[in-house]
Amino acid sequence: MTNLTVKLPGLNLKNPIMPASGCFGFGKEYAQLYDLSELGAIMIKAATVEMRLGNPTPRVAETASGMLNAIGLQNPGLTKVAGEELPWLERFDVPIIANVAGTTTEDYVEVAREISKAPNVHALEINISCPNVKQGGITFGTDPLVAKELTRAVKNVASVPVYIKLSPNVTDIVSIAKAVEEGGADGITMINTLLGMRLDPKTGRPIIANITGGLSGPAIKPVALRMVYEVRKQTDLPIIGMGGVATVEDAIDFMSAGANAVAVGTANFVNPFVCPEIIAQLPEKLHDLGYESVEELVGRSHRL
Amino acid sequence: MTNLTVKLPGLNLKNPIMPASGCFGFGKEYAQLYDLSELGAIMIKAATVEMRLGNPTPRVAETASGMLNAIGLQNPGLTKVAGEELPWLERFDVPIIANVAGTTTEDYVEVAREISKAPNVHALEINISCPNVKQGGITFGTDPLVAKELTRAVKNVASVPVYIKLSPNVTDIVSIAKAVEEGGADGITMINTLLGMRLDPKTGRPIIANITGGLSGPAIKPVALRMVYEVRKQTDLPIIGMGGVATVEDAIDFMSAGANAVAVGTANFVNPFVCPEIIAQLPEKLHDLGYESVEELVGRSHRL
Amino acid sequence: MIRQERMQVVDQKQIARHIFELTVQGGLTSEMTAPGQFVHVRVADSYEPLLRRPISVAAIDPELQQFTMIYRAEGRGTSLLSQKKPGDTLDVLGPLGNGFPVEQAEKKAYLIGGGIGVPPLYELAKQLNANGIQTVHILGFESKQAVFYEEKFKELGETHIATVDGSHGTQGFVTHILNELPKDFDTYFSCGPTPMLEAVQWAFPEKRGFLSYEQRMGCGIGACFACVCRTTKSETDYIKVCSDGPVFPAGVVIA
Amino acid sequence: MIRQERMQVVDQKQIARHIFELTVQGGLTSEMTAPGQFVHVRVADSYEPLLRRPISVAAIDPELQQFTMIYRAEGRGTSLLSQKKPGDTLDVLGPLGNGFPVEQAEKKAYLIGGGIGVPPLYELAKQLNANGIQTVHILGFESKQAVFYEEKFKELGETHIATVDGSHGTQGFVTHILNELPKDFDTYFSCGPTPMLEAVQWAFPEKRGFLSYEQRMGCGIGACFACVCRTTKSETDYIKVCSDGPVFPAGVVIA
Ligand SMILES: Cc1cc2nc3c(=O)[nH]c(=O)nc-3n(C[C@H](O)[C@H](O)[C@H](O)COP(=O)(O)OP(=O)(O)OC[C@H]3O[C@@H](n4cnc5c(N)ncnc54)[C@H](O)[C@@H]3O)c2cc1C
Ligand SMILES: Cc1cc2nc3c(=O)[nH]c(=O)nc-3n(C[C@H](O)[C@H](O)[C@H](O)COP(=O)(O)OP(=O)(O)OC[C@H]3O[C@@H](n4cnc5c(N)ncnc54)[C@H](O)[C@@H]3O)c2cc1C
Ligand SMILES: Cc1cc2nc3c(=O)[nH]c(=O)nc-3n(C[C@H](O)[C@H](O)[C@H](O)COP(=O)(O)O)c2cc1C
Ligand SMILES: Cc1cc2nc3c(=O)[nH]c(=O)nc-3n(C[C@H](O)[C@H](O)[C@H](O)COP(=O)(O)O)c2cc1C
Ligand code: FES
Ligand code: FES
Repeated sequence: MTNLTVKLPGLNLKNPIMPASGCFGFGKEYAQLYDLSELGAIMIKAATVEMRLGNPTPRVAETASGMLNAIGLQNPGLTKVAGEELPWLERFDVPIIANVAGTTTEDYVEVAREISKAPNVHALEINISCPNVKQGGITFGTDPLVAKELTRAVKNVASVPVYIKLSPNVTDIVSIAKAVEEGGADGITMINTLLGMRLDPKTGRPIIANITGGLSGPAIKPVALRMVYEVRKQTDLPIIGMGGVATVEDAIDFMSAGANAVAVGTANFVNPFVCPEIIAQLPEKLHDLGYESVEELVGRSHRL
Repeated sequence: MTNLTVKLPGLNLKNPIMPASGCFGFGKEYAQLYDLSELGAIMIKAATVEMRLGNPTPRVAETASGMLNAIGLQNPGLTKVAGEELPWLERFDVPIIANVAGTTTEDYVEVAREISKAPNVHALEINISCPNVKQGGITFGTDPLVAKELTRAVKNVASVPVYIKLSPNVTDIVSIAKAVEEGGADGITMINTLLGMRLDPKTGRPIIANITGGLSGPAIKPVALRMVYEVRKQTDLPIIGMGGVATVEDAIDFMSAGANAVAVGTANFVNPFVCPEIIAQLPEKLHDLGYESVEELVGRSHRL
Repeated sequence: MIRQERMQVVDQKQIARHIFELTVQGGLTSEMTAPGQFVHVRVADSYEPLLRRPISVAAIDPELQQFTMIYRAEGRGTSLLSQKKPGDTLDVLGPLGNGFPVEQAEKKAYLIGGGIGVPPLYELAKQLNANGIQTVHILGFESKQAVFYEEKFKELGETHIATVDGSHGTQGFVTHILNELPKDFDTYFSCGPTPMLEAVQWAFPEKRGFLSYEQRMGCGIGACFACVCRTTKSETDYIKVCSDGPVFPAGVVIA
Repeated sequence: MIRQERMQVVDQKQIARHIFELTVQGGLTSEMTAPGQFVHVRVADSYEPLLRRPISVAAIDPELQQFTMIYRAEGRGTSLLSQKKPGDTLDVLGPLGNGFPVEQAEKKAYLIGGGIGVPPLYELAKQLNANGIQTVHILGFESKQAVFYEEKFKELGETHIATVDGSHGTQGFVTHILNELPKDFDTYFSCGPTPMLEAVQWAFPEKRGFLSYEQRMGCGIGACFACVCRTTKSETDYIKVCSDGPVFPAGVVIA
């Protein structure tokens, strides 16, 4: 029997596949389609202290093998997420990774402290890489020192392990990874979206109301994979890899490059059953490649 | 009559479309297919002081709507480029933009000084952004100070205008653009490739022998467009835009975002006639959009 | 229940300029509960184009387990869709959203559509008529060549056509026709471009109305927050067109 | 001259496990000058897959202006190619590269092929036979199910088959057969996996030989430097498989 389980700080995963934050809401919609207990974990939509309405529409645009989004962290706010969304998710046997966002360090600290108290939140994902908000977000993710300080501040208050979500829009992602490691991070999730833009062909106007948006989907997979590979070479922190995963082969690629688990974002929109499908295909795929467990596979590209 | 001409430092272009460096060799191959005099300009393959053999193969790999390459600046060396390739190109009525690469500042200076003497070289494109060589290349393109110094050094010796080719693998491309402007650059070309990776699904081994390669093609267009838009906002330097251009609509997009001219790279491999086709379609397209000249169109996204 | 199904293409034909009528067959049809629902269609087994396209259900045949879409093939995705032939399959996710509340009409209803907002009104008209409601159809198009389903609507009730260029029917917008018509209906239903919906709302502030909205979509099922609109109600600060809509009572959505 | 043409698909059929035979028609055919040339095929009008696929010309019919490709459908691009049907069109760039020098053979030639290296040898065998050259074919495959064109080669001359698993012909590699055969030929031509080409070169150092190489390609016409190999000749430091080859005299390429 192929062993799909993965043990990471705070997370005893049945399998290494989980939906990525912002691409799965708080689970309710996909729960109409399949049993969420099948998932390794769920990364829920970013929560901020106060409710946010996010950016004006249009918020999405299609690009070649990818899409842009500028949702702008729309969410019902900490109180409602902790008081309604998380309790609703308790009916499923699945660990929740709560995505935390904010404008100031204090915001992050407050959300991290409160949300990590929820019984089904097993880890936090600190979103220092959202390209779609004017303040906070990505600014924390591009300077190693700032990233380290934020990590430390969040670690001080969080009652569950803390994963930092890295931005790909940097010259040297390894330096950010090392910085958050020094700041005490328990793990890394990567990558968030690449900053991009699309124009209306007739008017020349940006399609996304926010002008720029975050690029996700298969188009960015080569960049994401390279970054996971580079970061794995330089740190032993657990990595949850993502960026363009749409098939079981993609998931295998990320684990080969060094990711301990894999998140699926945009592909949920194309195929809402993509996560359970990948999970179902993993055992045979691993077997064909000659592995008996996910953990054996992880990092194989580095052992050649 | 729609006016396609574009006047840039050193370059009186018949039209704004040119093949991008490294995707057109030194023109000989495409000259079998059409008259190179139709082109706005030609950006030839990078030249270095000495002949270079480049990286081992495989050097290319396909990705979703894109490709990776790690050619490694293979070229016959300055003497041969200046002595054979450039004279051969003189038979065409087309300005040449010579792509200059190196490992040290001295290398760049030597190639720039010598190659700019060729009568058909009307401008230099200084490649401080090649991700596929261990030394030089991208290292010059990621630090604003280093980029500025290199620009100054090259400007001192070049007898034609100098365009600096920017790397997208940076946190803040505007700061690099501003730095090379301070260094005296006459223009900017952007973007070079994004660093990426693909694995062999069976072995987990990177397909590209060099492990990582540069991502190009339609997949990167949203990132390229965003960067051109951002740089245009912050500098008045002429910009030759590129990254995923494959259709006349793509070329229009780059000019809308602020590029004064447009280079076509990877698309030449898919459709070897792409450059003359775009040139032929431009007049009608401009007319349909209500413009009588390319120069009217440039930067329209900023004027909305 | 929402299903994802590889449905069989039964028929595809062009019925007006750039306008195609596509009928598919499969079990997903039996999940459809109301006119005005839509499906999310994957036009190619490629990552390019990547996203599904939202298309309204224009007619349902429960017995044959078939339904029909009518769409404008203009962009990359819909152009590819227009190349599907009988025998091909189509990856359909649906039915999605909440449709028009047929039961809200009492005696007489106005169905006001513009362009590619017309298709869902056809199934609506059929169901209203089946319920004994008298329907009047006011349909706007760009020009004569863009007009479709005129005869089909006429079979169901009084039908007025407006074209922007005056090449067919009344010249102008549907509002020009509405101004001339009696206000003797109890309910109106409308689907079309947002400015048209706004104008219709303004025209009949005192009537019960239901409007179907459009927004660019990601997931189509309510998970990604791509398709939101602000609302006039303080208790719901925004709605999602895909899962809360696309049909809303008049006066709720700030578009 | 190299042309880019939307050619008509005349026929496509599966002829062995994963192996397809595809015949297309169009004026480009008349540009073909030698067996061993290849074409660069765009498998879809999409950016995904993006790049063209290099496929050898397996047979040319100058009168009908048709040529045939034989290829293994395994990856994404070739799988899509295998779905093309008569009536579809195919975007072909070619002919590319320099083929086998038919005129170099004097009396008797050995044609040594492995797997998807076998196809170009078929047109070569036809042309050699037309020139009165006796051809012996030594062809290697994975297994019985992967064997194709055995009869067709037999019609042209002595034909030996090797399969790795021994399910058909001799068990093992083509070199096992070569060891048993007389060395009474003047010229050999070979196409197949690089290790096979190496082994063949080693086996006949004293013979005139021509080998067709494979490399991953970008442009296919010599402009991008993707497909280079080092050489044993000091005056040419590297060659491009696409435009200098794919066929080279034995002893030149360091693969
Ligand atoms: C609930 C709903 C029902 C619809 N019903 C119909 C219908 O019955 N018939 C019909 O012809 N059209 C309908 N539309 C509009 C239709 O979805 C778009 O015309 C279509 O998505 C455009 O795709 P494309 O490939 O032609 O354009 P592209 O330019 O290739 O599209 C690029 C991206 O933008 C999105 N997009 C572009 N225009 C629109 C638009 N107007 N609305 C939403 N997304 C858009 C596409 O879905 C895609 O993600 C409906 C839209 C919605 C939201
Ligand atoms: C000169 C030449 C002639 C050839 N002739 C034939 C032939 O007649 N019949 C045949 O079946 N095959 C032939 N091949 C090999 C054929 O090109 C590959 O099998 C094919 O490109 C694989 O594409 P895919 O879509 O199946 O794989 P994918 O994995 O989707 O390919 C991804 C990318 O890698 C490239 N690639 C993958 N494998 C190879 C390979 N072995 N060689 C070159 N590029 C590769 C593809 O072209 C594509 O760019 C030839 C190759 C060359 C260089
Ligand atoms: C519509 C959308 C909304 C997203 N929202 C969030 C978010 O709230 N928090 C976050 O950390 N990442 C967010 N992301 C980024 C994804 O979690 C993921 O990092 C990225 O999309 C790359 O993965 P993919 O290519 O599989 O989509 C969002 C992505 C999309 C497409
Ligand atoms: C095969 C290949 C070789 C390249 N070689 C060079 C080079 O020598 N010098 C350079 O400045 N850029 C080089 N580039 C980058 C292109 O000029 C261009 O900046 C990039 O590919 C983005 O444009 P595209 O998406 O249109 O290809 C190369 C790109 C490719 C694909
Ligand atoms: S499209 Fe995703 S929430 Fe409506
Ligand atoms: S494939 Fe471009 S040089 Fe050979």
